[in-house]
Amino acid sequence: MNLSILLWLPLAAVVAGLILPATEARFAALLGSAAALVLSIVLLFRFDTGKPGLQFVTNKVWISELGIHYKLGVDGLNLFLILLAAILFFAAIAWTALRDWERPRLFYLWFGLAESGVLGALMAQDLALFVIFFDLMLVPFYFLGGGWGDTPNRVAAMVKLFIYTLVGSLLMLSAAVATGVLAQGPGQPITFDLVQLASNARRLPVGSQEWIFLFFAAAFLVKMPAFPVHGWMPDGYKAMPLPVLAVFSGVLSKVAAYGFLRIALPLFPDAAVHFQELILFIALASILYGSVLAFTTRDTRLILGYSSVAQLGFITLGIFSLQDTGAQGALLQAFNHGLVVAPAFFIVALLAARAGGSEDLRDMGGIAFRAPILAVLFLIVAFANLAMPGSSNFVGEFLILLGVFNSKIVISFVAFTGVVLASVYTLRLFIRAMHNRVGPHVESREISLTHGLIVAPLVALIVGIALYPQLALHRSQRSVQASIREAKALTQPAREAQR
Amino acid sequence: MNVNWYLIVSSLVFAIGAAGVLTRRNPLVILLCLELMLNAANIALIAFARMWGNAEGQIFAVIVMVVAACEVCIGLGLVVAIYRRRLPIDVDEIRELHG
Amino acid sequence: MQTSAWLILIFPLAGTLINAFGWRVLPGKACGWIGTAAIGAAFIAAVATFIALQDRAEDQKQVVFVAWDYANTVGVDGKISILIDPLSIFMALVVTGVSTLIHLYAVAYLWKDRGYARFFAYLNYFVFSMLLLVLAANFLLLIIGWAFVGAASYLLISFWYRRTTATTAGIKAFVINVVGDVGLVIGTFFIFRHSHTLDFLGTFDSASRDFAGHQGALTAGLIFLLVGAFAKSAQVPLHTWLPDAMEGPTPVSALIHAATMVTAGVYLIARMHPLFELSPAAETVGAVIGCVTLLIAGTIALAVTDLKRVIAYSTMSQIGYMVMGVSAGAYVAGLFHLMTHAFFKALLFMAAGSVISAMGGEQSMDRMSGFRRAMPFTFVAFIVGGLALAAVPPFSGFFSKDEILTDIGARGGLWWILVVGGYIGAILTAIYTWRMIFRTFWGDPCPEARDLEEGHLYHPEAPFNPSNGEIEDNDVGFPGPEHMIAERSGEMKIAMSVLAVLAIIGGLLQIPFVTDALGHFLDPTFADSNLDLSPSDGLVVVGLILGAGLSLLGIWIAYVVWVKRPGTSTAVRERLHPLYKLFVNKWYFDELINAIVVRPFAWAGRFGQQTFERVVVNGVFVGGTTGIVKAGSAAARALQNGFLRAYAALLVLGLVGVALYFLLQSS
Amino acid sequence: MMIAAAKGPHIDWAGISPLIALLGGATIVLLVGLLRPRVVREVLVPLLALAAFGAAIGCGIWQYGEEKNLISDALRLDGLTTVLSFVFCTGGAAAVLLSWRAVAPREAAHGEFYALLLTSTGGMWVLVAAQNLVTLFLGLELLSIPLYVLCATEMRRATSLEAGLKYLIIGSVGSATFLYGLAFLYGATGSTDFTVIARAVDNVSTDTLLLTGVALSVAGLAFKASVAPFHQWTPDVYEGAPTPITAFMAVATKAAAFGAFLRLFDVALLDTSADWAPALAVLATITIIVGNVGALGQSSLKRLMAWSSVAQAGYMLAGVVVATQLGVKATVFYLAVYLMMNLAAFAVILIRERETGLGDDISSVQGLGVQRPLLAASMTLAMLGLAGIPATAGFIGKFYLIDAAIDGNYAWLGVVIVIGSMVSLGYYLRVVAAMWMQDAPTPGAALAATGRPAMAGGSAEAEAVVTRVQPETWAVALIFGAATLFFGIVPSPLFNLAVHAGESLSGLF
Repeated sequence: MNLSILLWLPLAAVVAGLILPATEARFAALLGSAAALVLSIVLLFRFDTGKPGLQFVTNKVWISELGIHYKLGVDGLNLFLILLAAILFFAAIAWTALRDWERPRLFYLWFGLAESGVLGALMAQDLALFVIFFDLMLVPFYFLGGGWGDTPNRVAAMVKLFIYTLVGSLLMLSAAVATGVLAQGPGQPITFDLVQLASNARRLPVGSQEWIFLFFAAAFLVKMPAFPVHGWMPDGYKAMPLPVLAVFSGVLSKVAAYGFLRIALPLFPDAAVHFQELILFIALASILYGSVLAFTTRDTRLILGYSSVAQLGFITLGIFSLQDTGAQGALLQAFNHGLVVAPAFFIVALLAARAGGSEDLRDMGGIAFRAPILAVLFLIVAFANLAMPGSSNFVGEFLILLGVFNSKIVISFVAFTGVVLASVYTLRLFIRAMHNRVGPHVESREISLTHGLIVAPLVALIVGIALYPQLALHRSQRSVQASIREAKALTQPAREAQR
Repeated sequence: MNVNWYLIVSSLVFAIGAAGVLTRRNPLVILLCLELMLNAANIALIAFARMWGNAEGQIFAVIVMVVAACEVCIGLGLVVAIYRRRLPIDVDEIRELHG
Repeated sequence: MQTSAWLILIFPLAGTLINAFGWRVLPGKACGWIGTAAIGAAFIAAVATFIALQDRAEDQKQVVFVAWDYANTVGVDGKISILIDPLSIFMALVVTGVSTLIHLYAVAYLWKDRGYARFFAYLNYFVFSMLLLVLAANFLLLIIGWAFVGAASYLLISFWYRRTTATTAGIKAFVINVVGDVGLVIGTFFIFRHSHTLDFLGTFDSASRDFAGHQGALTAGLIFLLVGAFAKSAQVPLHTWLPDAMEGPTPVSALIHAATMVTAGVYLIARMHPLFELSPAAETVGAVIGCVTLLIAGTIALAVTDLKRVIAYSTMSQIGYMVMGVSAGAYVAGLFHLMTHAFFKALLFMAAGSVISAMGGEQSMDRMSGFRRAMPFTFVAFIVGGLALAAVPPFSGFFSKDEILTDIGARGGLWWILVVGGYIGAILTAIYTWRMIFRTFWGDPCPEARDLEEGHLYHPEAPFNPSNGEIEDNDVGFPGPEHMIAERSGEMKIAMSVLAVLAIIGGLLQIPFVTDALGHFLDPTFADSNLDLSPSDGLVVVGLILGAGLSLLGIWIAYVVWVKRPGTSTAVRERLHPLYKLFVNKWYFDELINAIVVRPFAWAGRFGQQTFERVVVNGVFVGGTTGIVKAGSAAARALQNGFLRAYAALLVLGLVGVALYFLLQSS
Repeated sequence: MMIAAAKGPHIDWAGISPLIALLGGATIVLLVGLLRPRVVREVLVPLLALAAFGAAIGCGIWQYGEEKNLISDALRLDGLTTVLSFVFCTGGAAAVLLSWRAVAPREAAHGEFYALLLTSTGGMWVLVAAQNLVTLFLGLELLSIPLYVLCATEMRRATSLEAGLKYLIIGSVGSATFLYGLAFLYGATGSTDFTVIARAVDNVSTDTLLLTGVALSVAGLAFKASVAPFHQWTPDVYEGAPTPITAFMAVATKAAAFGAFLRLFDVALLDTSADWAPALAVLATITIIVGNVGALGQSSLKRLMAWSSVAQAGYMLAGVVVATQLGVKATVFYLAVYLMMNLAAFAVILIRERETGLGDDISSVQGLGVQRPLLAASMTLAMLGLAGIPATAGFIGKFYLIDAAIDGNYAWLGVVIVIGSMVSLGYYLRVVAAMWMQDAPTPGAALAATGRPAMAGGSAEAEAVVTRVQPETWAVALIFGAATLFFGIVPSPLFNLAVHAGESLSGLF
């Protein structure tokens, strides 16, 4: 099947939606994202697990002078992330479609562009193309947050978010160009095709490999966000409309994690090994800091925000354990976390609606009694978020920590405290919102059918993947091993020495 | 013959012109100083032409004179226009555009 | 056999789902009966599996059934697979059996509570999780079941979630259990690192080879496993959640916090015995902690006055016996005590629940007295339970506890210290048990008791939270006028009488020199055990006599102190005040944990929130850079002052700069 | 023999046809402008000017691919000349369209106005075509002098005059320096012809005279290209000049200046690149930093664009620094892209100047997204393009420049470029935010809020606020906005031009 269709469908739909009357624009967006979802599910079934390397490759020369190819492809690394993106965007658009927005055509135009951008970043198999989509996907969120955001200082917040995250991305741009130029063999034309780069990258002198790697790492860590470069997160999260935030937090951070697996490790293995400890420490700090702040703050959004800082910390930890298990778990966890955090944000939206618009924990409480269904949905999401064994998140965390345990045992011990803290702040959120005495301005209502129809399927997905994570693991295994092979090979002798 | 003396002279003239531009506040005087700078270049050109014994420098010098004339005309025109707008004829007074 | 084995798991799950989805439509007590039926069915399935297992040859008695691949990738072999062997079946039988009765009890006890359906959904879910735990055939599934029971216990502890006390207790229990899970996971990692398989049998078979050179790793792994076991089984220092867990409805206390979940740790150690036997260090740790726990818990139980908490601490102490036993290698004895304890402790809790509902939710023994005539049935139940717990022959508790101690004694050497501790614990047990009984049932009746004698059941006009006395903010919580007591409800009566019978005759399975049914049945599981603890006949006899004597002595002391000479207790309390403080404040464990764990994290959180975010994350990183840029902007625009001559000057300066550079090049 | 000497050089009329078109056009326009009827002056004259630009472009297309020396090697017609002539002729044509309703031509009679525009463009042609010091200087002056006048054409507005005067004086200092530098070059090499100079320099490459000459000529050209620290005239002149002229200066002058840069340094002084490349690199860095920080917090859009043009000059200088064909290509490519983005932006600024009474203050575009979505869209594209956001031509251009920089072993310069873009987001996004995320101000309040009276575009006292649609301005805005997007997705046509220009400098590799 042709990936270009899946890639551009959402955008095409919303562009077509521009000619619709303003009130109908939402349906164009819905249609587009629904179609994308269907296609990605088809993709999942048409995917051939046995086959190594990329599948459904589209490869055209885009800018020959710069050696940039329009190359898309799917393998175990991005298969499920594509699915995740399609699911979350459909859910988020459906959610937004339930209420009216001012300037709806524009609103959904940005939404569609965002989906295409994210899908592009996930599918791109050309370094330059990846960079382009990686930067591009941020633009719509700037407009969505700034134009339709919640807080009065939203514009400032979004500018901060945009510049802060683009600082990383632009550094990555220069690093990407450098990769292409320096890996260019004598006499042969410049290329950014990831497959060829992976073979040429050996030409990179270790010195330049290191600064290039650091620039890429900066881009990814900022986008995640990781401690201490999460400065944009609190304001940005508060500013964005919740459904937008759901996809932003659910998908974009995963693209960053994916970038490590797709680009940083295969292309710059030496640097990756050289900076392994550094990144591991950053990840560790993110876990602890995120968790600790998540159980101190009272803003429900920020609880989820900091918890994702911690979760992304785990993912990074897994990737840079440079172990099959760790990376495998990280990839699974990326999928899981996306699947969990989106409904969590939807639920926060519902809670706020019931707590008189306030998103402060102190104004909530006691909703469960009159809203048992909402409570159950929330409970499942909460348990998944704290990675309770039996959830797919646990499998992810288990593999991640196993990987770290085998490569850097001490770090894994510290990381385990993050597991405990996760249970603390997640349950705190659940209890303070659902249980205890009824808050002052809370009026408990059951979740409405329409909202239920959006959240319930997501929760069902969480349960489903919890029952059979093998579905994802089985398909990603081969690609993950391939992506970290180089780096892992470099670490092996070191550990043999330790033994 | 040694060209250095000519160069010294020309550079002196150039410096004087530049100094004038920096110190004087009346646009007319500044224009005159600009003339000095251009003519300093002319001296250099002629000198080099002599040194190399070819005509290119001299041609260059002639053309420069023409150009210099044009510049000064424009300058004067502007000064007149400013004067007609009852604006001060003092480059330090004319600074609405800044920042 | 495969079907019946899976059915053990499927029935409770089905019960959960039916109750969960049918909560709105199911009429009356339907939820309760469905829940009970589900567990009953599971019990029958377990029995069927048991029979099927009995038909197999001795060496065929460890069977693994695989359902599907769970996480089978990059060298990790996570499968959904269950292990059927005597041990797991034994556990399954105990769990399902006791659970059925407790469900039956709850059908009446929780009647008219607002969360009736929810309660039974949770309760079935718990049983499912517990069965998952005991049937799991690999570490991954074990951990899952382990965490599921933790979650279920959290849900049931904070079942009356309008009570802040309940939710706090719930989160406390959950978090400590997560600590246990983490311990379990790390332990698994240590073991997996060398065994390269998550499967139990696979690990055990190759254990001696895998860990040949890695004694340290094995010990470390086992100690982490023990952390898991301690957290679940409320052993020191991870026990603090259990007393608070009494916030849950009484059937919950009976089922989860007495009969089943808390014994998971014992099961785990028994299950891992092939590994423990390779690491004496780990064995010792387990045994010592068990002994310490049984003593500490016993002392606290002497001091506290909350009826359910007394039983809770006694549970801790009894599990201490079991842990000590299985760690020391007395597997059969430990499991035997696990079973008998399940019977009589569940019985005690039910009886206590009956009393509490007679008190209208009040749990403090200070307010209770003289229920002897008011509640004859409950009284009898209590007596039976009490005798069994105090290990008075020929009640079940007597034989099981005795067997543990004599078996350990059989190992000789320093193990004797533990045996002594065990016997001291035995006296304490007898004393606090009967203190409880005397204070509740003897003496002249309290108002509630008198009400009951006059034939009507006391209940407070407004439902309130007994632990802090605050009035419920709505009708969630202890049911109002409709609440039940054993005297009046068939279901409760049946459940309790069955358990009472079991508590009396349960010991018959293992009577020294007479029967060894349990030991023989469990033999296939422990066949590979290298240490055979067969105490000499003399030792056994001495042990029996000593045990009986001590327990009777304890009861007599209790009688003297709380019935014959009232006031002695206060006198003693005055005499040994510091000791009393220590006991009544539960050896200050809560304060300790609070100081060394909770506070630092909370402080770090506040620091991050209030200082670090502002100063570093936003200050240095964001503010700093923007500050520099802004300064530059200010400078650039200051230069742009509009003075023509200044521009010219800068131009010339730049000119000079460039010229200088080039001239330096040239020279 | 005397006869032979007197015999004029052979003149390739086809070769210089674009120049003839421009200068001839200037003459015609000047004469036609003398006619009385209003329609002639206000319609015919601009049309003729357009025609002249069109003719120049046409001749360029006709001569496309030719590579030859003209008028005894004084000028060279090659890819660089042709392609850049397209750029500034397009700029000129756009300027004509933007001036259609402007005040400037009405105050300085139409004929003169457009004639000057054409003459200046002719000067640019000479400048980029020049391969002789004399013609180089001549071109520079022919470019500058009409611009001095054009800046001051709104004679009733003080700031316009001020801009003219400042530009004249600083500019003259610049050209005097430049001339002095040229004189030294001549002195060091003994010839004014680039090819001869090129041959001469390689054995005298550390000669003081030569290097002084290089230094001075660097300064002169840097001044025209508004490279820091020779940039200071830019903000003032851009703000003071009539907006159409500002647009013209921004795109055309820069193109011409960089054309001269490339020609002088990559042909004549190529062998001394080891000497001047580091210096230019440092200048580029300074320029990028100064330009970007200077633009932050500007409330006048034209001023903001001026500072940004300084920064952009820094980016483009990177292409000169590396002294490779790739560098030339990248620079030319960026110049073309830069043309589109700036014209789109200035067109929108101009429209708002006329529609709102707010002049070029940033508040004039507030709420544009609601009122004029299309205009806002093309302004947004321009801003994002200048910031180098993907899917705009600006991104490709920046990518190309970084590519060239790293390829020429100036990786750090590439990093400086991206750091500059980070800072630049600070002000470009401000404009975007104003358009889409803020509500249109009530005129009175806005006037009060923004200190200076509405003057930048049409002098307010002379002219009431124009509210009727301005098709030609809209056309400029939308066409170039669309082009920014289009060439961001299909850049190949521009690449062909750039490659054609780059390969014409055969000395490079």
